[in-house]
Amino acid sequence: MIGNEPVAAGGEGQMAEATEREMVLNLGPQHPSTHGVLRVLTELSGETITRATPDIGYLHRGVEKLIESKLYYHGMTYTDRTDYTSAPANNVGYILAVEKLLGIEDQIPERAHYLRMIAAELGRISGHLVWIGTHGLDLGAMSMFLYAFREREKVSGLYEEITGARLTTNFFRVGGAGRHDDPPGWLDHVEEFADSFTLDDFNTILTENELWKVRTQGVAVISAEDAISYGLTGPCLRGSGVNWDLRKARPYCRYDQVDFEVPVGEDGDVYSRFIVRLNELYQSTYIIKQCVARARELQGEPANAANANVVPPEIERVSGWEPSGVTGDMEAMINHFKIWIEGYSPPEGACYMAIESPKGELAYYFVSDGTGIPYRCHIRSPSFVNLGALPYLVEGNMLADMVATIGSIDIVLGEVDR
Amino acid sequence: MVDGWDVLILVIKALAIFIIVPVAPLVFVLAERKILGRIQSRIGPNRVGPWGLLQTLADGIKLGAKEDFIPPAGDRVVFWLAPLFMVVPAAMAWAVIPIGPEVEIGRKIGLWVTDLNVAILYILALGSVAVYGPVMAGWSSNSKYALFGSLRSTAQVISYEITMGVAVLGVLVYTGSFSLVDIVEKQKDMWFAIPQVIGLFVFLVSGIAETNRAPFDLPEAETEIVAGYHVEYSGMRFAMFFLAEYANMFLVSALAVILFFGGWHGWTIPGIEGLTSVLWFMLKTLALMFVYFWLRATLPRLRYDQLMAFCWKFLLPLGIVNLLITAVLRLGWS
Amino acid sequence: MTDQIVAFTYLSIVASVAGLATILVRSPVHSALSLVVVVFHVAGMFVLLGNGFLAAVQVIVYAGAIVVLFLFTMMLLDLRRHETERTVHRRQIWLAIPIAVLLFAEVAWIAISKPEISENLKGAFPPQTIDELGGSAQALATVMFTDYLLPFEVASVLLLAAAIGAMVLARNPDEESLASPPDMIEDAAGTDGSSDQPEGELSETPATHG
Amino acid sequence: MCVVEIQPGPPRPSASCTTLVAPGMDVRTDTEAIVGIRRKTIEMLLQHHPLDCPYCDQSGTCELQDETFDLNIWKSPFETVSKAYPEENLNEVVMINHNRCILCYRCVRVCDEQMGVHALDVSDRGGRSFIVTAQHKFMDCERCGMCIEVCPVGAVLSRPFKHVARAWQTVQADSTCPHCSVGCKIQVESRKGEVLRVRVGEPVEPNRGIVCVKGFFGWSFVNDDERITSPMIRRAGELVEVGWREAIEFVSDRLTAVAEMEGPETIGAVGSGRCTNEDNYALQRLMRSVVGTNNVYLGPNGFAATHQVISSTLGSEAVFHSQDELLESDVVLVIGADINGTHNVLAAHLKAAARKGGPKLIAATRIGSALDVFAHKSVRVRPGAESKLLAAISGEEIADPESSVGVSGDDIAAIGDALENAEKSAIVWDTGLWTAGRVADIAGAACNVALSTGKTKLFPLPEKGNLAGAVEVGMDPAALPGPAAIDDTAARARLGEFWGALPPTEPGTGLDEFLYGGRMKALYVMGEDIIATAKDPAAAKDAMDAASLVIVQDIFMNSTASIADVVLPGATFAEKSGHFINFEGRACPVTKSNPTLGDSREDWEIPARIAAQMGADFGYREASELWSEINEVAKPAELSGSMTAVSVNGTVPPPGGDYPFALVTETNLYTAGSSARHGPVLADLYPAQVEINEADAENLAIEDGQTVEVTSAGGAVTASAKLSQFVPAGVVYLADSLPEVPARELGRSAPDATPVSLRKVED
Amino acid sequence: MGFGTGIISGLIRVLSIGFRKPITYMYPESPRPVAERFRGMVGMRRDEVTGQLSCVGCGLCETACPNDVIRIDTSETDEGTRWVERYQFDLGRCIFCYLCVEACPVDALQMTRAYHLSTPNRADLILTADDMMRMTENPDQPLFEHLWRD
Repeated sequence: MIGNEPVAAGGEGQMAEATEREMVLNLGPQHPSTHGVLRVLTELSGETITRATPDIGYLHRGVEKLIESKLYYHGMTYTDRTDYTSAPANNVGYILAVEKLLGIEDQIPERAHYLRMIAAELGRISGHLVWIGTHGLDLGAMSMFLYAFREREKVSGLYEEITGARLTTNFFRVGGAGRHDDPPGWLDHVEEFADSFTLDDFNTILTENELWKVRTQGVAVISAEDAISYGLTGPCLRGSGVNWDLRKARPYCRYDQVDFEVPVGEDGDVYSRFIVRLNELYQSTYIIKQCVARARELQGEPANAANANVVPPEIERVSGWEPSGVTGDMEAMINHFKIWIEGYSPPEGACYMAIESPKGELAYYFVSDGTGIPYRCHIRSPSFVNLGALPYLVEGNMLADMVATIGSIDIVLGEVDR
Repeated sequence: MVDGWDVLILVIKALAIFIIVPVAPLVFVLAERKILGRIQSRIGPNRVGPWGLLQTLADGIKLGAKEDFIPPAGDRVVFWLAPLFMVVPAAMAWAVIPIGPEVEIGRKIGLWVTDLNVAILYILALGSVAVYGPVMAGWSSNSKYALFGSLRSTAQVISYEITMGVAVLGVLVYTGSFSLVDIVEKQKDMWFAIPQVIGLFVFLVSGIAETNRAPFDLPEAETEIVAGYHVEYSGMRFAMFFLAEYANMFLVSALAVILFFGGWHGWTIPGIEGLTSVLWFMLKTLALMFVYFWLRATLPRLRYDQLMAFCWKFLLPLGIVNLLITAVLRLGWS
Repeated sequence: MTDQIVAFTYLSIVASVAGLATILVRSPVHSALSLVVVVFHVAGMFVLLGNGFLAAVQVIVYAGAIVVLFLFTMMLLDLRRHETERTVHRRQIWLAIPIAVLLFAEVAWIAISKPEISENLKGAFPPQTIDELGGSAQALATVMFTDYLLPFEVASVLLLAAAIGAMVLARNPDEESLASPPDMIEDAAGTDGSSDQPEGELSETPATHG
Repeated sequence: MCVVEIQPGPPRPSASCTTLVAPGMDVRTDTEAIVGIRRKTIEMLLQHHPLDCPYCDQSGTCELQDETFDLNIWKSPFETVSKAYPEENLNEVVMINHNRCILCYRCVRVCDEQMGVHALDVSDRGGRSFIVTAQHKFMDCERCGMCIEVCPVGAVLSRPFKHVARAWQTVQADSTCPHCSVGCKIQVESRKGEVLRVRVGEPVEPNRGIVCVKGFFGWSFVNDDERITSPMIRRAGELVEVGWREAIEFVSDRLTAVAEMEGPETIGAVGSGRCTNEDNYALQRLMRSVVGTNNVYLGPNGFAATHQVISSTLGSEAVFHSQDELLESDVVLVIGADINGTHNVLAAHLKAAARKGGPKLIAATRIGSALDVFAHKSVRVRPGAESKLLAAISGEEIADPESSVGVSGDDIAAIGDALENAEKSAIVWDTGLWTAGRVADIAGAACNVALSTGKTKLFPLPEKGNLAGAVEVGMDPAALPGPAAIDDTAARARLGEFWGALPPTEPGTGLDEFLYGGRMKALYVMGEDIIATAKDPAAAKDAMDAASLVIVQDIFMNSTASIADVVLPGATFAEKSGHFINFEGRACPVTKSNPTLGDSREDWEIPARIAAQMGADFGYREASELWSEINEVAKPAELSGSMTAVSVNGTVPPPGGDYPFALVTETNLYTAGSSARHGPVLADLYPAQVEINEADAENLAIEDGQTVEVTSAGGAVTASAKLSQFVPAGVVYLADSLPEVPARELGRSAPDATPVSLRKVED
Repeated sequence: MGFGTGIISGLIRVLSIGFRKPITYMYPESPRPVAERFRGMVGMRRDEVTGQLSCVGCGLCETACPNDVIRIDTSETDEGTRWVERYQFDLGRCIFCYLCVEACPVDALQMTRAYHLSTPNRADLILTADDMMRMTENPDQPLFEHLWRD
């Protein structure tokens, strides 16, 4: 069989062996529906996939190594770029991990927690909206993409209001919400969005569409046992009927204090993963509403930990000649300098902090040698692990199902390759 | 007898087709983009010319200016010929399409180039010739994606040709003539869409499938096989594929109007019956074109095996059943 | 008549050249494409003879189905690498050339020396008769479903038997055990290969709607 | 923050820095009270501290910042009281910002206790204390920069580094100062490939956390614009820049051709005490194993001969002793050059030790020295009579010591007695330029002293950073790496194993014979200016012109390089890795902190590449491979000395007649070879000048700064005059290595002690 | 419900969306308004007194930048104060993370809403403090105005 040797890009080789019935097709790395630069070495018999081998690394930027070569606060800018569809969720994961490493989880003010939850859930909404759009587009329902992005635009607007950025948010800082917390009116806008958020368009056009069901039901089925043994997390796991959500199972931030349900599918096929994600969108809006209410109650409380070794002082105290007239403060100046020059130095040790990102279990594993630069950083990215099940999922299915399957496991190559 | 006027009129008609076939797609492409834009809550082309009207023209100029790339490992001659096989049948079919009744401008002039008595067969024949475009393009590109596209396209077109033929047969049972003019004339009182509603469904589905449009756009499926058989084409050659696709859509729409929607028949304004007839014809055709765009905006694409199963297991039996019913009804009538 | 002579000259020359190309070009795909050209021009001759129906059928059947299937198969098999192989059948040439010359001579002799034969060959349906019957399609139908009904039906059954036989022969016993849909050609021929497809609703619809 | 709680002890916090450790002490450093006191202390310090972090050069390395941060102080309970003293530039290199000063007095103490200079002091008391200089003139400052180094905040600052870069942005590399043979460990800080400053870093042997002005400010030649940055080949009389491939091919082709046509013995190479062991080793290996000649030399220096005299007299073990042995001696005799100028860090250690009641320091220098203050006895020896003084000390009868040696007989006897009676004694002398022509005499006389006392250790201080190492790796026509004799079979076997080729059996000819003997056809000079230091520059230049190939590998375009056929750009200490061997025989690592400038290469790499081009690939990929090979190969032959007194020749006759002054020329605090004159700081600190005694100046009506002409029988130089109280009457002091005032012009091979005359030049 | 109702309701929904108002912003004629905190190009505050850049050259932004965007060369003035000789901002490397703005102890760096920053020439993207001050004062003006059409 010719499939044992890698074959160059799809355009090059004519069918290799006239007498053989198999052919190797390179799906990617430049392909409209591999969600980036995934390359899948696909062995086909007719249109049926006999074997699929994902080949990753085309977007490898060495994020882990970059984080290991810089201060902790530098590392956060790279988390924006792993799962770029839901940057705030990644930021939150990174920050929680560093805080755990520093041992200051308990010092984080309530309000920061709720703001983080709002941001993370907004990230989930924005990530899922990208997914629904591209998934629809992959299967030919092109308007979905625009509708999804129309909705996502509102989330981006909310990002922009609080962080200033629409994609690479780089928001929140270790120790709290950072120099800026929520601007006035932001909570109102978030609530407005959460109230008005609807998936009617998607339900009407996709969920109940027979063609969509035909394309997704019974495709790429994975049983609960297999899903667990492949290490699937997030909607991919829940689509197979496993009720496992880190927000419930290992609550972080204040997820144990909000009420929400974990949507679980039944069939483990593309369609049930689709349904799970759609329901998660609703749950996210529900969580957001509760968080907004709590954040309102906490309005006026500090959003940053009272820990001068981690949180830089207010800038007014540093720069003595602010128009506000506050005189500069030597201690603040020194703290400011020390934090920005040396960052924070967690005690020696290691920590693993996992959150439920839109894609699944996103974890940061840090080893600290006591300096301001992480000795080791590993990102357990859900996309990478979930992608591992792709060969299993698509085997025996048709070429077109590959596209549906890739869409349904919702990978982001920035996260896969890191 | 043939005189100079006849020749002149023929030449004018032929020229009209030569103009319509390339220009209509330009309009349709723009219309499609505008309609898709509105459906997707956006504006669509709005930069080139007023309201973006010159967008397709600009695209055409851009395509014309592009490098004409031929894959080095491909088959040059076949690669070169393939787009012609797409465009020429699409244009040739228009020779038998009547867009209006016979009008009186000094003399009786039929608003068609020729009224073949085997027009339907002629069109079906051209349809089967059009298969060669994707086949040749896909094979000569020497690319796996292109080959996949051409394989899909071939199988799809051949299969749906059959269902289309079966759907047309129902109409033929009513008319007893292959001539399109005859068929239209027979619908003066009632559109065949009413007795032939199943046939219409089969015909429309087959027509969409024949033209490789959503939700049957598997041969091109960007998200699966990138662009199918024309993945290696660029510049003017690609433009010809593009042109042919819209010309074929236009053709199928026109054919559907002729076969099922009474062609040019409609409420006419006395005095300018010819013009209103043509307008009716165009209106009906454009409505069908809109359906094309509408479907494209909405529906996900079928999988290959589902497409085939749909054709052979559903559409073909349905068409045959329709034919049987029609035949029985006709026999019963007569 | 002159325009007919011009058309005939063009059609016959091109058809002959394309026919030669069909057997002489090295690439099977080019060969098949040449065959398409032949088919088209022969169809053109039918039109010249006033039989548009036959012309259309010629194109639909030969160009639209048979040669396409040829091409389809060739593409799947990728015969391109045979292009470079030189296979000269030496012994056949010695036999083929004399036979070809003989046949050509025979036809020429008949055409030239026996005008009455060629006159008879014009057949039972001169253009006038066809017109009377209401067109070539009607004429053909009339003959086929009256005088020649039995041979026509026998030929149909024979073809059906041949088709079924081909399917049975071509079916790979291993394929049945494979969880994969069948080859496209088989699919196009209408066999059901999607039994082990995921339960799509479309595949079920004919039963309920048909 | 030395506040600790001591039990048993006073019922209040004690200062750990002033409390002696006693048995049974229970010292607590982290009780709440103690931390609270520290916090309050810092808070009070910060009360007066200006908001200068953004533009303070210390921020990032500021200890006040560190303490504030570590103690979690982040809000001041006091109202800020700003001070607004102007910044004060104390001299060319040191400035002080009193506002930032936290009055820790470290600068005062390091200057006084460590460096023995005491240029800084404190005035007033308590919170109004003030760091001051003597009469605001900062007299006696040796510009060592230690006050800058020890200042915990940004109060005492380096002016050359001021506002140049942020301390935390620099990249640090531990290296070794190349300027003298103390081998001080320094920390080179650079940023984006440019050396910005040098600091001391961790206190380790041999310098124990201090450096001198040469180490602290003497790096700027590294960044100099005049560096050679690409290989050059002479074409039609002009040096043309070429690529390395071309240069290497050219050199190897020509060397091969000369070796074939003229014989390998017409080829020679000169190594340098400024280059690392690795560099010298690679060069001599190229010559010995590839070219096939033993003609490898060091430039003019005093150490090789000293080394030879001592090892043949007292045995090879007597050459190197550790610094500790010197500082633990009871009596230390410093003779000849002022080691406070030549080897300042060693002198500082000596001064500090002497001050703490360590060795009795006897300074028998030719000019006044900073050692005098700490010396038990200090005498002025007449220039040229140093070996005679040593001879007298060892017991030789000398007539009229006062006039011939310059030291009274009583003093001589006292020194002799001190050495004789001491449990451990040492003689320290610099083997630099001043010994030229008299190296063996001085070394022999010192040996004689050691033989006569029986317990005196000799500390000959090599002048350049790695002369000791260059000798060890065999830059000697008569010695193999080790050093071992050329016919040492064991050494030859070791070399053969590593080299795959044996060095020639015939010892090479001497440098002078090679240079002037007329047989020289090709010469490879690495890191030396042979012409400038030659006995007869004109003859040397002629010889080089006559030779068919002169290769110069250097960092600056010196007089030898300017007549070379091929110039190859070498690297400075900051740009290469390797090892220096200091006066103790200690290997001091040199670390590459910067990329090599332009196309230049680490020096060892160039001979290795030439060898590879000539068909003998050495296989070195990095300097560490060379170093391990050197450690395997260069095992010194154990020599037991003859232990018999060496005959010592006479002295240089005293000046008189037309040339009434004696010329003293030695390396001083601010000079360190010609490269150190490149770059801004060091050269600016000591302009080219002639130092003369104030009384002599008055006699000759010379005022400070006037141009004078110094004339000897051999030549004349002009320079501006500087009146100095350190220079004794009858002596004219001219520092070594001033390119503008070359002392060698006054006496080619041995300028020191040459009789000269002094004349004011009317402008 | 029979087969096809989902398709038909989807078609109707799509059509109904087609009659809504498009959400497109006609950029650049009527660009989308940006939020107050919008992180556009990093700007530099001009000192009110001297009219020069208000950067004191402390280098914190250089350190805080994860991407080596900023390079500051400082020297000493005749008065002995720190003088920012060159403030170089490589926009081509900037990822708009705003760590530099947060790190600036004297509020010299500020967020601007400037986002018209494109140029076909990579070398143009290396900006000086003058450019940055210009962007602070007039963020709506395109950075490379001479390349800006319409």
